[in-house]
Amino acid sequence: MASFLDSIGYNLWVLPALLAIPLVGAVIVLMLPVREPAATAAGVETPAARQVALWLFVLEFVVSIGLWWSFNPADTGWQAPIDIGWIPTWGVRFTLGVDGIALMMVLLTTFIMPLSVLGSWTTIRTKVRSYYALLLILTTGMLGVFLARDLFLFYVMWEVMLVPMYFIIGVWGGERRIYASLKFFIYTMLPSLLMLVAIIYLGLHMKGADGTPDFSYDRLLTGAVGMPERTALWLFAAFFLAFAVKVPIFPFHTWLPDAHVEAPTAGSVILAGIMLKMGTFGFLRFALPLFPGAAMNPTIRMIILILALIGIIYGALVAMVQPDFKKLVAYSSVSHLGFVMLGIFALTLQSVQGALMVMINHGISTGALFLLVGIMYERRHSRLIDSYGGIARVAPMFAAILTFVSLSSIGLPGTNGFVGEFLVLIGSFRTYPVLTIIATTGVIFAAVYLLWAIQRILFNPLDKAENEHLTDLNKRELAMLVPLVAAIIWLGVYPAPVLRRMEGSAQLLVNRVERAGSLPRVSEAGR
Amino acid sequence: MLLQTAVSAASQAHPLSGTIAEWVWLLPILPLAGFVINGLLSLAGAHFGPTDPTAAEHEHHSEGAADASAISHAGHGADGDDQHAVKRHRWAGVVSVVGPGVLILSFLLALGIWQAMASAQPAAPFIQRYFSWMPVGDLHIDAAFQLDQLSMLMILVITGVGALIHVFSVGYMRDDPGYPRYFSYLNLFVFFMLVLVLGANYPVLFVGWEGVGLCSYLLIGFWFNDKANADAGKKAFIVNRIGDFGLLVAMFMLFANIGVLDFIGVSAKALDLGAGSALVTTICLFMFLGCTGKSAQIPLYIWLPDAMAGPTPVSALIHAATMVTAGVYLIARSSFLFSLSPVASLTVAVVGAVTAIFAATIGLKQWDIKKVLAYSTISQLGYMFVGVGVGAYVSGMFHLVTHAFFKALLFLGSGSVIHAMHAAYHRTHSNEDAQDMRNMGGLRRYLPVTCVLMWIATLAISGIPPLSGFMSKDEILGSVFARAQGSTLASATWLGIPGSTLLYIIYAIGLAAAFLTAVYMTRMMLYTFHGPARTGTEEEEALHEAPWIMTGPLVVLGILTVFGGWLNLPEVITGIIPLGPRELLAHWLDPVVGDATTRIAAGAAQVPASTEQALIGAAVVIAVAGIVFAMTRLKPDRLPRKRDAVPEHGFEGVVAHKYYVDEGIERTIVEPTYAVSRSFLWRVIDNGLIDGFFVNGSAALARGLGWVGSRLQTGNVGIYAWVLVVGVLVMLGAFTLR
Amino acid sequence: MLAESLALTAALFVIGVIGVLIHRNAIIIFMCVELMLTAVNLTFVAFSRFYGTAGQVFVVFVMTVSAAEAAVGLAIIIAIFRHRQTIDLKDINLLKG
Amino acid sequence: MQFDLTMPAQLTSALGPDLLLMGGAMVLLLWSGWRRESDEHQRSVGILSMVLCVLTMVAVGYYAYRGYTASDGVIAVDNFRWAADEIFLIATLGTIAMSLDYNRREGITPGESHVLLLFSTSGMMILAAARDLIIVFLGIELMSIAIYVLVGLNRRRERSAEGAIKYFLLGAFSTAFLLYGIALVYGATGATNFLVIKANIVRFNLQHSGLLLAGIALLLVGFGFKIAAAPFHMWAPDVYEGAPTPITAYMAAAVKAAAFAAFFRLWLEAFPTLLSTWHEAVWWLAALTMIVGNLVALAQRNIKRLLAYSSIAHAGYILVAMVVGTSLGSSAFMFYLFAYTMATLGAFAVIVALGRAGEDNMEVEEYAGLWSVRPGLAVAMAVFMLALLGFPIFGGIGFFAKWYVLEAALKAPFPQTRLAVILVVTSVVSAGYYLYVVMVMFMKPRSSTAILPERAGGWTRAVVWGSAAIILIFGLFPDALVSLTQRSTPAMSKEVALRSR
Repeated sequence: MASFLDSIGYNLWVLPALLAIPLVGAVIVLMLPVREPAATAAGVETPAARQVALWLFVLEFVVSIGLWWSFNPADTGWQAPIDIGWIPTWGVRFTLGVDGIALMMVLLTTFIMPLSVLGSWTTIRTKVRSYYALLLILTTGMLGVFLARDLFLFYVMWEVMLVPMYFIIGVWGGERRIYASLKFFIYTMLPSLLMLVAIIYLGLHMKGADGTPDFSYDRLLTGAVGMPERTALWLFAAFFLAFAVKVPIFPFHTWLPDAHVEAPTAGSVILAGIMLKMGTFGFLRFALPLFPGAAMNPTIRMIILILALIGIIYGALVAMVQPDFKKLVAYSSVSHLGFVMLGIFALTLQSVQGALMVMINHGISTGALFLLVGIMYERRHSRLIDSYGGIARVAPMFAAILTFVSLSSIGLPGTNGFVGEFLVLIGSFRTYPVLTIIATTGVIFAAVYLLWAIQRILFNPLDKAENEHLTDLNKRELAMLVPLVAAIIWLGVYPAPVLRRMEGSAQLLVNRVERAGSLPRVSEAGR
Repeated sequence: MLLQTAVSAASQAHPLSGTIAEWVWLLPILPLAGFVINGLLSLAGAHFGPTDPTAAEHEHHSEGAADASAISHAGHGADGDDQHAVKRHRWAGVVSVVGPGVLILSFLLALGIWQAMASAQPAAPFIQRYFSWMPVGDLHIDAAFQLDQLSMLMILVITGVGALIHVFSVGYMRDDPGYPRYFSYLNLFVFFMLVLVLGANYPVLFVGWEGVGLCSYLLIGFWFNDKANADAGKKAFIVNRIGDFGLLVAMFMLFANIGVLDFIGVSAKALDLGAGSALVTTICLFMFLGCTGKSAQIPLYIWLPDAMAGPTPVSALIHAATMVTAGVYLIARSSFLFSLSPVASLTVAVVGAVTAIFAATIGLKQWDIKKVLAYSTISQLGYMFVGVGVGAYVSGMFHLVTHAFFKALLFLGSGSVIHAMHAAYHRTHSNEDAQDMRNMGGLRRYLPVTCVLMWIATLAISGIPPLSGFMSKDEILGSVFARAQGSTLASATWLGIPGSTLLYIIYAIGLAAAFLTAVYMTRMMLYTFHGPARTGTEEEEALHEAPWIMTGPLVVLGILTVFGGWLNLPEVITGIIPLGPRELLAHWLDPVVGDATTRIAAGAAQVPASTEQALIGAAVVIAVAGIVFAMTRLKPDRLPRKRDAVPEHGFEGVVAHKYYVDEGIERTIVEPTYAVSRSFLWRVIDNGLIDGFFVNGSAALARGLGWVGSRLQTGNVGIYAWVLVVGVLVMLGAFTLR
Repeated sequence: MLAESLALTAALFVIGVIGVLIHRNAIIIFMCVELMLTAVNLTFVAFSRFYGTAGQVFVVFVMTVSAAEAAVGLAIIIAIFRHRQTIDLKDINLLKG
Repeated sequence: MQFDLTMPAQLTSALGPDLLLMGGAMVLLLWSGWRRESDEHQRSVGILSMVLCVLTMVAVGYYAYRGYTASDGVIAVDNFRWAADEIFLIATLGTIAMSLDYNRREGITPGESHVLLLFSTSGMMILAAARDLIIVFLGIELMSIAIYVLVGLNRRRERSAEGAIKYFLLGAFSTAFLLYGIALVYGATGATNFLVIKANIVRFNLQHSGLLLAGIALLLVGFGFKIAAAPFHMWAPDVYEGAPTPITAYMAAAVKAAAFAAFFRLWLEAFPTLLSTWHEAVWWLAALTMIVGNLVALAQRNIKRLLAYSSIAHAGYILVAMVVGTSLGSSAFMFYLFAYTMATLGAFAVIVALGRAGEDNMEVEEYAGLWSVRPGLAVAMAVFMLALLGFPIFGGIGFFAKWYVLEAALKAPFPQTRLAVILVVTSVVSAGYYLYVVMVMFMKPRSSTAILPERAGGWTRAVVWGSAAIILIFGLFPDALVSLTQRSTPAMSKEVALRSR
């Protein structure tokens, strides 16, 4: 496989191609001739748009999957790098590259996207072309964030994601979509702009001899370490806020339930599956390596860890009492991402690798949960848990998959969820044993809220007449869920290939942050 | 890396390599395949055509009988409805072959492997490494199986008893619409149970550990359309999760301190933790928390009685014979750790003893036949923990095995009773409780085989020689007494109490519990099979013995119950009566737990044979006394039927309500947690403070300020000019007055 | 001498400002603005005693421009009068908020 | 070539493009005065005016291309001037193009309206060139008097007249302050030429002269009024709302730009040595303007008023570039001006396109569901809103403009971090109303009674799509523009950067 990829020069074009395919695709989708909903069999406006979009996303996935083989785990540097000038007068370059961390995030993205198209298949009936075009553009933005090696480019991509999602929530969302979309936009924009100030500050700090700022990640990596502690602290704070909102870390999470609940199914899937990972990815890629001194400052580290811990338990407890299943899943994200934050800031190889696994797993499991909620909603137009009950009897396949996915979300061993949480916890225990023990109680709460919810949905008496004739999953729905189920099993049983690919980058990160983070603390070395 | 090569090198030189033991991986794969096939059949059957198209119309579900309905399904298993003319599942034939078939194959394979092992007599475990599961830096977790004498014993119990129960289920679940689903869960359970006992490291064990919990959850809630059943399943899972939390933390501590998690590695490095150190004690206690969850010990026993909501064969397999004994297995497996910590070991023994007597008292006042057996199981598990707690790992395991026999027999027997009762009530459309002993009575006339076999099991569990229960229970009590005489435990102190004193107390508790066991078991038998029939005359006609496919396994289990004791005949008995070779099991398990047992028993004086004989005599006397006590004091013929019964008062009422433990937990933990989460965390903190005050508050503030600003814009030029002049003055002031 | 003239012009200017602030009639306000411009012109003249002709040139420009301004201004005032039949600024407040 | 400004012929040459525009405008005025008023007439004058604008742009481009310079004198010959001129001319072109359609709809027939725009623009060009307070005054008045008339152009609308009188009275009032400020500066330094003023301040050590400082304060008031900086902004929303929409666009884009250009040059060329004196005042002016503009805009429901407050807010952002007083600030200023002008023009062109006779359909809510009926305009408007919001890619150049200003603020010898933070925080507030417009267009259903706006005229659409294209294309490849603006700084500002602490 690797030699075949070499022979087609895969590494030379793959990354720009990944960014370009969706953009070109968006144009294609927009140019499709409109067909009125009434004129189509499915009652969907311009049904060709969804087909084209699906195949484009499949193409995108096929193109990206080559990275799995072409990626060399032993090489901790950038792979498949691209470096083109963009705005030379500002010292901005269009530089891309993957490392082990980005690799998995990219594959997660390209994996989730076609499924989210399937998830929107029949629910999106109006403005279909625009919808899929926005999904495609969003993909470019998300991949751009993962691939960017230039802080300017990163920031641009970071913001680019916001607009399509704003429209997806606002136009195709639920009842309170307008409130939710605006909240989502402004909530994330404020800290992002503060991060922008920090990025400019950093770039100027690194300016070359001719005064041109330099936003190259690699240069900043070495250059940012030597900056005064106070400055680094402020810059870290700006980055922290931007990422913390995206993650979201308690108490910056309140946009999330609204956005998730109001978004159409695909929107929730992408939000939870991919966009939340932007925050934690940001910590791994930028906040920690650029400001190790600030991030590893014992007080700050402890504050963040405690926030993560609060997130784990608070998210679970609040999820437990939600009457709305989608909101429950949304709050469960707060809990899961708390594990990621714990893993990242505990900063051992195991915990960081675990955090990465949780990121992937959460994308898959929570993505699947949102798809399942979408399926429920499509049939009954209700997300309230109390509207259901006993439907396992009429929809056994749905029940089987929902149960299975919930179990993976709970972290049942043998599913992906366990691998991630186990690694996070076992790694974090090395540095923060007490906190880890408290965090471990999170696995109990996860079982409580999810099992209670699925009991009230799937089990108990089938006592609502509306539910007696619910139809089970159809072929399209199976087609979008089965890959997720397969991924859940695969990552749960044999995650080693994934872990191996990420290990180099994770190790590099840990070493870098530990080394650099220990520099300002020389005085404390005696203890 | 080093470790991996070492392991693979070891496995190559292992005496079992090249034998049938190489096929050990097939043991769990067979049931897994069964699970996949049955599961797909279950979904396929459901998807491509309802089993009973009229099901929805046929409901005449009685809301008032919510309690009874849990039971009313058990017999004919109508998936939540009291429906008639249930056709068998369209794939039932295939499932009946695949479901028990894979188990029988597994059992045969297990026998083959046992044969190989018995002849090879390996001193070291046989390890098969399949792939690297979670390799992260210095953390190496392999997907690997470890075959040694301990896991072999468990495999035989699991596949053997498991196969019998599968066969029994074919009859018991015959008409259930969820037939394939039932067998898929049951197969999956066996898969996970085998993973549990075969895992070569703690994480793989944990896979099985939580996996069996999952299956238990699924099977307890098998008739999920009843809220009580679904609740019970959920409760079991969550309570088990609390225990799993402990096991997880134990693993974290092991890895953080010695950097390995596989059994060989840990046992090699266990001494690095420091014998008797606080660290090793903490690890053991966390691990024991896991065991209390899985094996239903105080404080996490509360799920097991509720778990009786599942089909009765499930109770036999999972909640009596195999899964609940996993905690005992874990401690035996981790004997290299527990033997280092006398405090932890004593804790295990104390918790076991207290659980044994506590559950036995509750068992005295239960009316539901399965609940009696459930508390009996908890109580017997307590005995096993006493055994492994005092470092008598072999005795603990021995009791595990014999208990698997007689308790499975009891449960299946009760299944046979319920089956008959239910068929009877079904015929008369009665909503009476088919599991309540007050509705039974005199059943020996209709179920003679079941009655006899259950009496055998009752005598066994009560400790009547020479039945298996007598042998194993007596060994445990004997070991406690021996350890009290002198051992590392006896010389340790536990919460300020000298170890030997404590052990004598435990011994006394054990005897008392044995007495109670005899009482409540005899009570159960009397009320069920003897005295007048309280079923009702119409129903009596329908009462009949179960088909051979159900009685067959009962007979096999009966034989095992009688002769199970031969596995490990104590010297004190063989010394008197030459029944057969002595202490087979002890020799068998010696490579695994021998060192640990020796470590704990260090300094123990040989108990004189006369003392031992006296002890045995005392135990037998107590058992007989219990039976006699029950026989004389209980009056089956005066017992009112359930619907005529008056609730118990005073202490009896407290016991009948299981000391109100469930209610207490509900009030003090569950409800406050929900209340705080809902009204404080969600409403106040999330919606009120963070979202309301900070987020929307700041938005409202901005809008409010904007509104004020736009009000100032009155449209009157005069005002604009004034503002401008004020601006001028400020500006002038700023520039000139500095 | 300079100080006195500056004081005088400043006073004139302030009178103009106050006039603008307290009156509501558009014409009167405009006249007050003219008064301010005159004050400025005087200032220029006063300074140009010291610095030469530049100030006086300025005065010429200011006068020209204010004449043009007056022409436009009066036309605008007439236009508003046609609509409202008043030039009281208090009443001219359709545009606000 | 270097013009010697002491020689009248060369001074005339140095004013070449300005004179071309003025002369052409006069010819057009005469021509249009000779003809009967009619819509066709109005259109032909408009088209000729546009041709004249293009010619002037070419001339400006030629001057810039040749790299002419000049000796110190009353006017400057530098790239700053040329760049500013081009921005004014683009804005004028766009305004005239919109007016062609707007005037037809509103029944405004005099062709002189276009000519007045040209006069106003020539005033702006003079402002951009001015290096003498007298020229500044002349430029401002030339520009303003024409605007007073243009605001009241729609004689039939009462609001138009009201806007005109408010603008006129307050404008005259503020001019008096400006003029008094000029007088005081003249009195303190004895000069009206920027460079001489600067030299004299140093020579006579006037840093603490009360007269001079008072003069600067009053100048600040005068310019603050023209650029609509808080608290001198109160006229702006009323006048913007009252004025005919194309004129509003013109005021928001060109007038503001011209005032800024003169402001910038005066401050950087005449008072750089007083940076520490005026810095704080301008700082507060910038902060207050950003805060007031953005907050009050949140309360607006009329699209023109909303954009008026938005333009106030943008004046605040531009002031940030000014506060830092460096050449980077100057090029950021120019870049921002360009981006802002394009977005504003485009937004107002959409408003013109969607308007109905009698300045109707100006409530944001009336745009509800616009996406369903006029998807192109809705998308274009979204682009302009996001550009004004400063959003990358979708808002194209708007993001780079903000980036540039932030970079200038942070790169200053005295990094303006706090101001940068105020800028971004108020930007977030601005999302509240820009997205409100977007939300109404895209997310609210079209009311069943809503009247479908008629198809916009070709000229207006050209402005819409031209602005959108420029915003988006430069939004992807801003480098050419960046390097252009980097060269477009006032000649003296490099020195300023060095001196400012």
